[in-house]
Amino acid sequence: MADLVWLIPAFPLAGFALILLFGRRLGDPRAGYLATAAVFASFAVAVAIYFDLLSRPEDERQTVVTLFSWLPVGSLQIDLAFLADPLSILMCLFVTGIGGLIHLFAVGYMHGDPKFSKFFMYLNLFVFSMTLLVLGENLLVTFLGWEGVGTCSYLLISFWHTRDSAATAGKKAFVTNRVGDFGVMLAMFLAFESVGSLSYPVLNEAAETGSLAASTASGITLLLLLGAAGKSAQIPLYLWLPDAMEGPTPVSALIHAATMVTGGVFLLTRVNPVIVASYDWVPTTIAWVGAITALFAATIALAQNDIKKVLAYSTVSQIGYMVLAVGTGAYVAAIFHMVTHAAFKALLFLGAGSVIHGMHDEQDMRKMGALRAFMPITAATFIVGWLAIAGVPPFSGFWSKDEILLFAMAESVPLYVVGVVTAVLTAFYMTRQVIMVFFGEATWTSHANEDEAPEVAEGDEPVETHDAHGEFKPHESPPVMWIPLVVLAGLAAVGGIINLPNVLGIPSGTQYKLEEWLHPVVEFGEAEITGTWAYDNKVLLIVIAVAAALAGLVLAWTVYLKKRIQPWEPTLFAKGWYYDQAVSWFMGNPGRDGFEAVAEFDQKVVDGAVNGVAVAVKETASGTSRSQTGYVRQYAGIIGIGVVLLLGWFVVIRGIL
Amino acid sequence: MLAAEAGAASAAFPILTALVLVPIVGAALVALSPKSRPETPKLIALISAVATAAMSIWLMASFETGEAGFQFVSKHTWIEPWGISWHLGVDGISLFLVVLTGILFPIVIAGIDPHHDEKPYLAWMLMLQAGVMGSFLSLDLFVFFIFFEIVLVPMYFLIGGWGYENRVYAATKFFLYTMLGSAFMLVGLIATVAIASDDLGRVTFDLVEIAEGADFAASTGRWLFFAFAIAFAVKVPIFPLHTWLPDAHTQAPTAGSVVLAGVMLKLGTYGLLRFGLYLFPEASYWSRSLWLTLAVVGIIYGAIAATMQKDLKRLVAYSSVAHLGFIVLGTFAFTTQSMSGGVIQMVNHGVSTGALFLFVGWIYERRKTRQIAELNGIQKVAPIFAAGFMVVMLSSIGVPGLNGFIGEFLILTGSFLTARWWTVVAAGGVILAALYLLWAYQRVFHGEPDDDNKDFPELRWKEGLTLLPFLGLIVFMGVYPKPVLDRIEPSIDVLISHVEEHTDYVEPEPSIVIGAHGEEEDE
Amino acid sequence: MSDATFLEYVVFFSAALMILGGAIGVITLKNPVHAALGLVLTLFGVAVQFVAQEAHFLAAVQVIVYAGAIVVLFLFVIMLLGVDQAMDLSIEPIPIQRPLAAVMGIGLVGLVGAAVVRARDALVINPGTGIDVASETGDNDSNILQLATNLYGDHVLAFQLTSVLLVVAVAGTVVLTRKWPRTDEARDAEHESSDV
Amino acid sequence: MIAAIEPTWYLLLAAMLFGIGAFGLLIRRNPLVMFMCIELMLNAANLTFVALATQLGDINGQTAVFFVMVVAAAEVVVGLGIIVSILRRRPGATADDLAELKG
Repeated sequence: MADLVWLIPAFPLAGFALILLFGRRLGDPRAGYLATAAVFASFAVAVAIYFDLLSRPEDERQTVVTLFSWLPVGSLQIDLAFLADPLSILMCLFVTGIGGLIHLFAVGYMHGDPKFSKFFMYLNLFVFSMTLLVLGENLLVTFLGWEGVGTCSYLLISFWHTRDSAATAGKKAFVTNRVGDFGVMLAMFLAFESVGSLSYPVLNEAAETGSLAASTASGITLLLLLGAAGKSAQIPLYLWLPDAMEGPTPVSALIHAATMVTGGVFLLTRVNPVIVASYDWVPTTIAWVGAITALFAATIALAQNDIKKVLAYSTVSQIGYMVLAVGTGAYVAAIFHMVTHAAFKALLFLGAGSVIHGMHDEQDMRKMGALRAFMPITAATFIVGWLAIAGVPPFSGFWSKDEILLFAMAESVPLYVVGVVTAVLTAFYMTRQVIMVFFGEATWTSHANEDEAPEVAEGDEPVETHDAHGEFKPHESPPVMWIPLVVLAGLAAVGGIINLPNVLGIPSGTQYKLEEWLHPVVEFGEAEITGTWAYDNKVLLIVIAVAAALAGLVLAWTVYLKKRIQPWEPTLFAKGWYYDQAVSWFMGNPGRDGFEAVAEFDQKVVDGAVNGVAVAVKETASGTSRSQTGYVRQYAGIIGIGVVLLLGWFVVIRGIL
Repeated sequence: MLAAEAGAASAAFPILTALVLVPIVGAALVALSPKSRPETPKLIALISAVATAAMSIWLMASFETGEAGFQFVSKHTWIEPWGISWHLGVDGISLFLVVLTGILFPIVIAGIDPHHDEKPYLAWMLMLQAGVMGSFLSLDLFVFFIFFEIVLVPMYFLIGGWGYENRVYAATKFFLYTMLGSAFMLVGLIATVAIASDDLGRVTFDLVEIAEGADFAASTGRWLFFAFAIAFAVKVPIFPLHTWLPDAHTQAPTAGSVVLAGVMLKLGTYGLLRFGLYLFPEASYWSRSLWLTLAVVGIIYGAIAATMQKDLKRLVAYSSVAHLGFIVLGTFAFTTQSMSGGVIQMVNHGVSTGALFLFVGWIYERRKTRQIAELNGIQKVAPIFAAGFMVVMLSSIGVPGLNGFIGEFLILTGSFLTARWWTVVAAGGVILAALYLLWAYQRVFHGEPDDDNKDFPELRWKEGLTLLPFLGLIVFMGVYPKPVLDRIEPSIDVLISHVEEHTDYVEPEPSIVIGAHGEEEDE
Repeated sequence: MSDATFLEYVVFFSAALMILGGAIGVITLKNPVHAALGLVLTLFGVAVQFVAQEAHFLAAVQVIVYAGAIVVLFLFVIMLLGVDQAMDLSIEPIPIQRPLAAVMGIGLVGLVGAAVVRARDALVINPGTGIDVASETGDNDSNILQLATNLYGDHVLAFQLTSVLLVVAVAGTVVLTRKWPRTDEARDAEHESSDV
Repeated sequence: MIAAIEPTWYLLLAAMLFGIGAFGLLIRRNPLVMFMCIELMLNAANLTFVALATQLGDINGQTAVFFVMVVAAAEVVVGLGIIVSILRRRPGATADDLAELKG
């Protein structure tokens, strides 16, 4: 069955091709259902392969399926090959599973959009690329998917390209990602130079057997970290993700929350033996990049008023957790959090989409409030997502976050402190969002007249023709939209069971458990930290985590619902520490001036030299031609002088004659 | 004209000679066709171009894969006392350039109509094809030089006669600049033959004989190499000799730009391989740092300059400077990957940049402007047009799965082995490529169309058909480049061992660990 | 000093005086008619020198063709064009033309003179077959006969070519000076060019 | 004792005549007079030819003079023709006025 792994990307590709050819004929909503079906078909294949692998002994759960030789030049032999192993199949499961749900949601959300079928064409292309990314047997196939998702992300962010902000955001996402890709490419070159192959099994084996020098391993890891920072929106390259919210909301859910942005974490996990083989400070660097990003983004999320921006910064922050986990060697925890995060963040985004849909494209949370009465299903599912991300047990987010904090503690106390503070902040800002949107007073009535322009980023384009003259009233979304919400809410609620901590008395040998499942790929589980203080005090850490979550929750409750404390939302946070502005300013002013200077240099100096030569020749010519006075007598005189000089030479100087 | 048949390797049908002669005959027939029948020139031109294309495809099909040497060799003594012969041959390096030349011309002849004077236009186009073909096929220095120079003339008239507002300036600049380079080459060529005749014992212009038989003293070889290299550097063009290119590209008619980018610039990079590395391995290896540096500067510099262009066509022209920098980088990195990548990049650049010029030409036809500032929102009114442009643009950016990536990746991977830090900088050019193209795309295609652009016509059927081969190649070469690489690689390997023979260079091999458990393999 | 020698001196110097005086007249006289007359004087002087060297035929041709035909042609042209008015020789529009001319003239004469004087002793006397002169052969036509033999013998082809040259020159002159019936266009073009 | 007239004297006379002609050519602006100066120079050459022919005893020198005269005649004819056609269009023109070919 695992030999059929190529079917996983094949279905979305077929969907893409079909919609490309017949999209217009299929139209709205059939194209959407076709795309959804393609993704669910992939999901079915992934499930089948999952059980196939499960049925095998642990050390045989790895199949390489080679389609054809892609780049064979000399010693560089790269195949277009897929690697079906526990990690990639797990990734496929949630990419296609959650992706399918988001597709379904989008059928409702995008209903009425003039480019409906094109949207689903891009979505399918995206899923195709994403499955390539996770299934790749070597770095280059992953890179193919990596760039593919980047391209689709670009296409989808700027889907409503007539809006300048959307077009700019798309471009920004692509270019920023390219900076990361630069790192990935160099990592590939380095890998090829040192091991002569880009294949993961070869590379990892080289790292495990120690034939990969620590310096090379460090180089590869750090370069991949740069790539991961680009794709997974970490400092310093996270800039594009908040802007990416210009895309339609299902895109934000699919690409910019659940799947693509976890690509960096996936890649680092994929080459975890290389990370282990590098110098000791390299994983620490990774951990700190993640930790700082997590905290940094959480502070920004505190002061955002756009419903999607909050979720965007929250995503950056949560991926920071995952990177932190990778850095501390908690690969299982990273993947675990990736899965739970995919569920609850997709849920939150789709919930936000549902709200935006119901609010007729209003995204400013200050113009919402008390919506739970109008959209009960959305509200209920959103609350589940909120509890999950806030880290309230027994919702899924709690378990995965707890595990990350455990490893952070085992690594170093400062990392743990940053993690806990971030957890508090997470609970705080998510509660703030839930209150502003679903509880409190309804502030939207005063904005019933849609004659004013929202001051925050403009909302999604009108997707449905509401009664223009009708009363403004939020409404619940159609079933095609809330069914995915409900399914995702279920996952977000109980997702934690895939990897409950050992402390709860569940036997650790269960083969269904994530840690055991990933064991062939990631051999660095909890055993690594056995004996540390953190390991021995797991329960205490759990209590602290719960306390942190509740603290944030209660605090926000007091501030925003009870209004006992004045909200503290410094502009510094709202503006994202001015980092974006600083970078934009730099690119816009000195950067642009520098570029202009180069273009100018080309025109004036390089081409100037060329034209200068031409002008010099012309000037010399016209200068010397001025000696041609046209006076025949003068010419004759000059000839005569010449004759005299010649004669003088012969007669006087040479003395001939 | 031609004396006795020579060489057992020559095929029964002199296909290479035919590839050169058919366009020449076509050009002559077009020029002689009567005025009273205005449709005949096009018909003749098409027949000639399609015949050439068919022959070049047949050539590719019957090319012996895995064979490194020259194939389909046709060698006839021409001017005996000087050892000049009509010596044509094709190997993995030139094969795909020949094929590209073969198929590019019928497409542009059929797809793009000149605005006036069709007859001379077609005659010049065919003449151009003959010149380019001859340059790629010649294995005789004298014959090569003749074709290399012949190419200039039709291009000069195409730019000067069918170009845009500043065409005469551009055409003159193009001609004089390239001629200047060629003057160096002519001197170098004669000197090479004269000096080589000492080693060989007789005067000959035969490339293979000189390259295999002559052993130039180091300083002599370097001087000669630079004489050749300057001509090619202008043609490529390598920074800082590139400024004729934006002018020529911008002012040339669409078909001229397509051909210029598609095959003509490759005369330079091809020349560097064939008449630089092959003839003067020692000198080219010795001067590699210079070329690598210029190549990298060209990549970054071209990209930056492209970013700031206000004219869409100039932007694409500067992107050519950057892309050709990659080819030069690959060539002078002296590894199998980088040089194969360089050759395949020549083809890929021809396809993607050629297609970009097609689009710019169509935009100009519709809007009578190439200024980015005057274009906007085209994607809304012409989505298919925009989608086509998008695919071509992504190929040019180097998105994996499309052809542009293959060449760039191979070049960079290979050159990382021998020229690590140059490669690191060059890889930065990949970021810039995304920047300038996406920014231009955003300004031209995104946004709401204003009044001038809201009636922008959608892609027409004829244009779509013209575009189709390009798109097909873009995808095919990106997904399955193996057949192409398999044919290129043997010739590259031979070239590298030729360099290794004449220098102390040894191609680095990555330390392979496949199947070698835990053992450091540092051979 | 014999009489013959004395007479030779008289002839030489008086003829030289004629030549140089006429030449100076040509270049100094403002009126071209006077200059032409100076030219006639010079040409006669040269003819006298020819006679003094026993080149009788050439002397005759000199008088007939040069002094007769060519100078008359000059005078005809002067009269025809009516350019016989005096010209102001005190102005010189081209800077340093006169010093240049002076340097050239003096340099030329000086250097050639110096060369001639220095080469005087090196002159080879009579290495040729000799020139037939009437006083020695007794035949009055001997010079003419010898010249004719040489001309129509060794140089017959060149002689033929001179006739071609003359025909061409005549035809060319006719073409040059003939008044063509002019079209309006040509007249316009001419106006423009003369305006420039 | 006064020596016989030497060929050198004729040569010196010819040189002077040539110098005067050349000088005149440079200072006179009237094309007709310039032409006359050329004739002076030609005559200087003829004088030299004849002197040296006598000196060397070679009749070829006199033949050369004959040819010079023919060519001079032809030259005068054509030259005067040109002058006539120029002066007909631009009456009173001097050599300096005919400077259309200046750079």
